Amino acid sequence: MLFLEETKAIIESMLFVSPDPLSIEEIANIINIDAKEICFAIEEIQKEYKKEYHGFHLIDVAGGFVFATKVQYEQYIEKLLKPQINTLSHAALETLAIIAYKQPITRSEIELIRGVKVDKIVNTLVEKNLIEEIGRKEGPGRPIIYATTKDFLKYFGLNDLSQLPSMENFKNQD
Amino acid sequence: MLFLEETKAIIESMLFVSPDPLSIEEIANIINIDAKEICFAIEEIQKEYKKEYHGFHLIDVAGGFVFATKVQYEQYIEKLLKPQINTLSHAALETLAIIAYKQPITRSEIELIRGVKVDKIVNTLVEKNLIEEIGRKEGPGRPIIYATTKDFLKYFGLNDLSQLPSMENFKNQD
Amino acid sequence: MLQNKYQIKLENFEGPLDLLLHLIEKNEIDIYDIPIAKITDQYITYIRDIEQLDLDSASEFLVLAATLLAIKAKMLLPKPIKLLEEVEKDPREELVARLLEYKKFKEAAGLLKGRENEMHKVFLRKQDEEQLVNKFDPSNPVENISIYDLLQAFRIILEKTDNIEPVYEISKEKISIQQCIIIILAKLESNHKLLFTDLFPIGTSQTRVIVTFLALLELIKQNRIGFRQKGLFSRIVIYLKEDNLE
Repeated sequence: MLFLEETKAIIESMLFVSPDPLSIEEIANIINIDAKEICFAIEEIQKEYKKEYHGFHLIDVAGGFVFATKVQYEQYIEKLLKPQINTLSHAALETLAIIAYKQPITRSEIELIRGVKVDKIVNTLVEKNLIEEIGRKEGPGRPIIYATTKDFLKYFGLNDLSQLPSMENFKNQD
Repeated sequence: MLFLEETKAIIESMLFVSPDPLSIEEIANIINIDAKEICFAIEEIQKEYKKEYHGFHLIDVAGGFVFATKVQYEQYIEKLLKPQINTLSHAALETLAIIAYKQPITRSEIELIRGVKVDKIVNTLVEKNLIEEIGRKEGPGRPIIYATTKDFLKYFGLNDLSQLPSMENFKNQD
Repeated sequence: MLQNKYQIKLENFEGPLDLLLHLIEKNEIDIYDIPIAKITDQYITYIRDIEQLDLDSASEFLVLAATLLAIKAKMLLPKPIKLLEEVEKDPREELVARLLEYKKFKEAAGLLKGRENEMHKVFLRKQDEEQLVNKFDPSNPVENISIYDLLQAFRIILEKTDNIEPVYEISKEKISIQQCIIIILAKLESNHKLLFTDLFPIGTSQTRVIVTFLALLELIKQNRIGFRQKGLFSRIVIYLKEDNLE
């Protein structure tokens, strides 16, 4: 015979570790008490976590119950879990600019303009999904040619490459 | 400006999703409030979960805070998850103990104490992320030096290395 | 009791020191005053079934056996007449120190074992970090950068390029630097001035871009053209040097 406090704690510990929603049945199979009692305990737990000072609550989903964070704290969770994005270095920005305006372009062509090796930067830009390999150039060594991605347009709020500002636009912006 | 209730809820939501113990600093970086306020909120959360009707509580381990189930509900969780518990071998524990107390330490220094080769065990411990290479010792052969990791603290439920029982205690046990 | 002792397998010991400690405890011996002859005999009895072990660990057990035998021999030797102030060193001293050191860590291992058991009764939430992160839209890696920053970067790089010492590339494309110079000059003749950007419309082939660059550099070097820019970020105008004289 379990007291309500203990029943609640046991159910809570199970809900806490379970990666999937737990049904009343599954809980009953483990703690061997009446389904009605379990229902009551779960209602109590739900009530408790509805309180403002809790960051997560007990939701019923897919025929079971599962703890989930409250929607309003998503921004903090996002900040916590998302890998820190460093904004582009100056060198990376320059390289991206060259690719944007001169695409399609090979690595050695970029290097010719920038006057320095760009292997690492090009790899970083590919990883950040700002540029991508779109094929190989005919000719000796068949070098990879790069172009900007759809995400590049999305991030800069462009519909297509023709919307890239020309020098004229630039002046108007000032 | 956040109210205590909200601060608590935000911290709780982060603790709920974080796979690793969260330090005060990490939390402060995300919610941009005073560390003192965070400490207070965490104390409040700890107090709350100490209550009997909660199945898990907030423990401090490896320099941070993490939610963990209460020991007394182990039997139910075991039934639910049927976890495969792999314990460390005696040889691994001995080696770990030597590293924990003598760190930073080289492999041959461990071997001198244990009187046996430890290559395989050291590799296993590195794989399990309980110890790590932290550099090389100056001198002939420049041997690798090892130290315990944060996961080591987490695994044994320690907050920091100072919580290891002191060597003096062992002598008195004779 | 005695028979039980001999049933213990060598594999059950973590090493030679562990075995030795076991013998000392079994015999209830004072670790600071080990009866070496007795312990050595017992130790050697234990490692008789050494053939069952792999060579590595066997050799470790044998090394200690040799050490024990050496100590035993030393203790059997007649003691030399010693001077008054000379304190005789116990041949067991070093071994005892090693045993005590090892014993400490064996105990520490036991404590860790206890903590391990405790922690196995405690469960943390299993988080699939990757899955959690995937719930969010991919981060914008250029969050603080506007398209105009990009353009500015491009302009700067173009200007920087002007300062680079010309490297003459042998172009594989049909157009040569000389031809390009002619084209630029022709454009300047008819328009008097040109916008720098007009020379690089989007879609210009790479070789063409480079050749055009080199052509411009060549023209500057020959002092036949000049660049003019009213202010920071304003457009760059290319003009014929003759114009400048006006």
